[in-house]
Amino acid sequence: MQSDLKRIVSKLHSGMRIAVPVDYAGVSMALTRPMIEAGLRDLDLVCVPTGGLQVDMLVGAGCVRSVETSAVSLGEAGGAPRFNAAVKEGSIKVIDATCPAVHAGLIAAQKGSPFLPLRGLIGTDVLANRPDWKVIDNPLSDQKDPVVLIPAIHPDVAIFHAPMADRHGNVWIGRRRELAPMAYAARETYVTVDRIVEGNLLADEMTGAGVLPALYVSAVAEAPKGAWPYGLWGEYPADVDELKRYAAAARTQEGFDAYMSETAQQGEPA
Amino acid sequence: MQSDLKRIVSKLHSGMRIAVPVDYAGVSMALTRPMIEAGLRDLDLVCVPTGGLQVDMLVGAGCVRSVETSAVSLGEAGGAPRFNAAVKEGSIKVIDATCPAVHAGLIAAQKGSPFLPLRGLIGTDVLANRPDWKVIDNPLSDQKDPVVLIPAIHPDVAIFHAPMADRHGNVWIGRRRELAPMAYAARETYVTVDRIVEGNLLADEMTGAGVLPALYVSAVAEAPKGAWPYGLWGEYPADVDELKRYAAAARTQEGFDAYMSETAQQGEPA
Amino acid sequence: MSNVLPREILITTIARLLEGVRHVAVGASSPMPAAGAMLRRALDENERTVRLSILGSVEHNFFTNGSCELFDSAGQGRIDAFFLGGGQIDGQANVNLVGVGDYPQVKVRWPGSFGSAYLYFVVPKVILFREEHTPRVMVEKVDFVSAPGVSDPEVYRPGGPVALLTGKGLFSFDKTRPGFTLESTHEGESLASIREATGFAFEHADSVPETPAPDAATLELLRTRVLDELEETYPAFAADWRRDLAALSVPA
Amino acid sequence: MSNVLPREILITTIARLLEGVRHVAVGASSPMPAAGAMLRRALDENERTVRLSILGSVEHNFFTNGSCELFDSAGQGRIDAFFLGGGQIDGQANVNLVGVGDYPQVKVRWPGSFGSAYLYFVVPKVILFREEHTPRVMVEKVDFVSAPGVSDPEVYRPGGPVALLTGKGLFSFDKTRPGFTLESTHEGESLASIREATGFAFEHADSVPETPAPDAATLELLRTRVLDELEETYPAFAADWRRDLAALSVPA
Repeated sequence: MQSDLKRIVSKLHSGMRIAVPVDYAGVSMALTRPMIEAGLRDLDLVCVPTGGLQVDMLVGAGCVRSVETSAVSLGEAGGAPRFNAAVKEGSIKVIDATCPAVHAGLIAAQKGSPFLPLRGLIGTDVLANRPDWKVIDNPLSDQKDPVVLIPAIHPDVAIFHAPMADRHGNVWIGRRRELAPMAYAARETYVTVDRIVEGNLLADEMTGAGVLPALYVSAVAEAPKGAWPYGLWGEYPADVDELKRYAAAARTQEGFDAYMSETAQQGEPA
Repeated sequence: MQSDLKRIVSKLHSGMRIAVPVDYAGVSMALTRPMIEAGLRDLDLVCVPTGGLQVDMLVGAGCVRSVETSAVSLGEAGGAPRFNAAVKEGSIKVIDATCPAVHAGLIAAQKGSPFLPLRGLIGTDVLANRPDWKVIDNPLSDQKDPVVLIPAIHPDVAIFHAPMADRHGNVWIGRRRELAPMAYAARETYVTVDRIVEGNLLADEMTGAGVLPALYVSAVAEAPKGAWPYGLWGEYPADVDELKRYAAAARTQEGFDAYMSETAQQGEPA
Repeated sequence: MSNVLPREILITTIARLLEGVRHVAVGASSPMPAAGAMLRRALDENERTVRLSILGSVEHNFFTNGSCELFDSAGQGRIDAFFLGGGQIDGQANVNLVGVGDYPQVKVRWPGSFGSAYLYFVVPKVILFREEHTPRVMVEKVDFVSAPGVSDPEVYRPGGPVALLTGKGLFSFDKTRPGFTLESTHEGESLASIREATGFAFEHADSVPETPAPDAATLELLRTRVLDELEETYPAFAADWRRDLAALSVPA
Repeated sequence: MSNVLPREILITTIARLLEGVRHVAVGASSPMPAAGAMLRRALDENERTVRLSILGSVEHNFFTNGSCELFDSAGQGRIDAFFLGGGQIDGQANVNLVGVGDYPQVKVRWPGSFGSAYLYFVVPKVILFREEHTPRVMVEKVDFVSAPGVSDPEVYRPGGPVALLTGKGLFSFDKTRPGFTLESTHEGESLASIREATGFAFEHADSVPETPAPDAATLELLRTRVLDELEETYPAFAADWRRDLAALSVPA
């Protein structure tokens, strides 16, 4: 199991652009520490569409070059301390987005299209700070009708956690459909799951309806409760106390370092 | 049950733009004859992305003004006789598309975007005959890079058949996800189902994963085996003999009229 | 002393602002907007279906297409009302969710713009809701525009702000001017106290009324059905409310 | 007389054309392309995974996002090979799936272009496959271009035609010229017979070889494993094939 996680991490390299999901959609916390231990550097993270603990830890551990995101926070546990500090220091580049723009970029990649148009945005400082986004006049309108084009987002890798997968590599993502465009858009997709099940999840219409097919999945590793301290929809709730404990500790870099080394041997919770 | 179908048909009007699914995705054959009996005229059909028996019957019965589609056929049973005859006579307008363009138009509407760009198409006579599609030079590219813009498709109504719905109006569409963009894009969506189930399909992660939520569903009517003679995924196969019987009869308008009146009293099959 | 809690006046005001809506979406940690929407639903029960989508809630989640579905359905015109907060809100209803100081190396960094840069444009009734009403929140001009209050006429914008509700009062927004008008002050506040707490100029009538409290029937609905419904998703908030209600009933 | 059936030579040829692919998509009623892909998968078993998606099949369907997923995954570069037929195919590899005569009121109407106007551009190896090889199919110029054989250099086109396989022979396609080259003639055919059946000009070597039959090991694989696999999705085609095999084994 740990070796499966290490095998996945061995496929990751410094400088990669990595897409990770929103806190409630299935964050592969199980891969976070192995990524840090592997000494990855200069990662460009794409939060789909917002980030949390995983992003904050990777930033705190010095793995991150840039974060494209619509927000980073620890939710109920407050702001993301290492992320916020790094932004203020200018030690990472933050590329502010808005949620539907992240989705639009991934769906453009899903469709093999160069961009997707998105309403809104005009007049915002979000747009003003995105030289990669472009305002054009809607070519299908007779009237002046400015609209923003969001270029396709092609991550090198997508990483997430899900309840289950089968041995064929089919992953059950249920109604968390945003995980599918992440995988469609990425070159490689690595998934941790609470459990590996027998049989073929595609063989049945009911389970098949919630499956990301193996076609898009590079590797799966079993990691029970691998979203902890985040929760996993339909499986277990977030461990808010642990999130708060992290939030308090990580207010300083020293506190963060201490938290990370104290919890290093801890592994998954009982 | 028949009254539920009639209630749905009473919401449809001549001149409406109606989206219908591909033959294997869940065609509401149960609504076809009530639509014909209601005397609807000048319908603009949008096939998602191709059409078959339902389209051919509506054309044969004189209900249709135009068909936007990537293809119309009866599959194994051959060409679509009334559609083909109407195209040759010029009595309907055929708006030829290509499958991903129909999807692109619906997804643009799903996203509230004015258009979606689509690769391919350049140099085809499909494009040459679509004044509503527009080639632009990709504004995000430094080089000349022509790309086609497909405008959003906003049907007045989407109609399809699914295995089940609950009493809240949630419809289980399983992995036939194209039914969701049809409903997202349409102003109203009417669904027939093989069965109404107790409980709430959204309450469980497993069933919820395959649900089109009631938010997008205007009305549901129970119509057991309502896709017949088409099949329904996971439920029953297509009745190819019946499709062939129709195909043979409908070679002429007289044969079509005879088939329709012979089978009028038949209702659903045993 | 009133026998109505300040939060009950806020919730009732929210419900009033939601009059006529069919589908309200509420952020994950927004108990008062959720309570306002639940009250609206209860009040309208026999007239229309009011849907309430609470992001991140299992019970109140009508979505099955991942986190993009909220934005898609807003783009389709299926969401009538939404709430926005903001670290800073200015007199033109610009909202800042990003930070204080010079972007990108801001002095104070907040989480980020979330979906505001889109939803503010497409949801017909956006209600600005922020309890803290101080000059550092209600500013003359935001440091970063996550979402602008108004747009040029050629910009596609079926949506936008209709009101600003704070812990001190209720403003309406006039996009033609553009600017806020103080509609009412909450119990204990005055035009003067609000002017002092507000960094932007606003209009007002010569005499500004007090924000109305709920009538008895509404208050009853609020303290029974709405409070019970709210408890499922926001147990901590509901417990606080119950505690405050218990304190109210102790004779003064 | 050969002890190899004509369809077995076609299937073997398809498998050869699919060398090196990882994911082949096949239309719903395309038993021979499916068999060719199954043979390729069997031949490559120890070297690589060859995926076969058969549209409309439950057993061979890796898709869960509706009918747009084929096009999406092709656009992502995840589909290496696809087959196209055509009511008309011309010497520039243009394909017509719409009809004969002046569009739109054609004399003969076929179903329509399906996804060809997109897939022909983005799938790296498109194999044109049409058993009927007559002047009415293999035309000088198609009446309607559902999908063009070649595109101007500025057009995004990672994909396109690589070969044309018919009941009479195999052509390769050179997009720089552009045009077809006759690579081999099937048993019983000749350059002359093919020229007579073909409405467009094509290149050829001085001496055109015969399309090779499968070797014994391949033939064995074809008649056991591939035939068994095929039976699930194409029972009628498999039954025909078995009947013809039984007839073959009757001594002449």
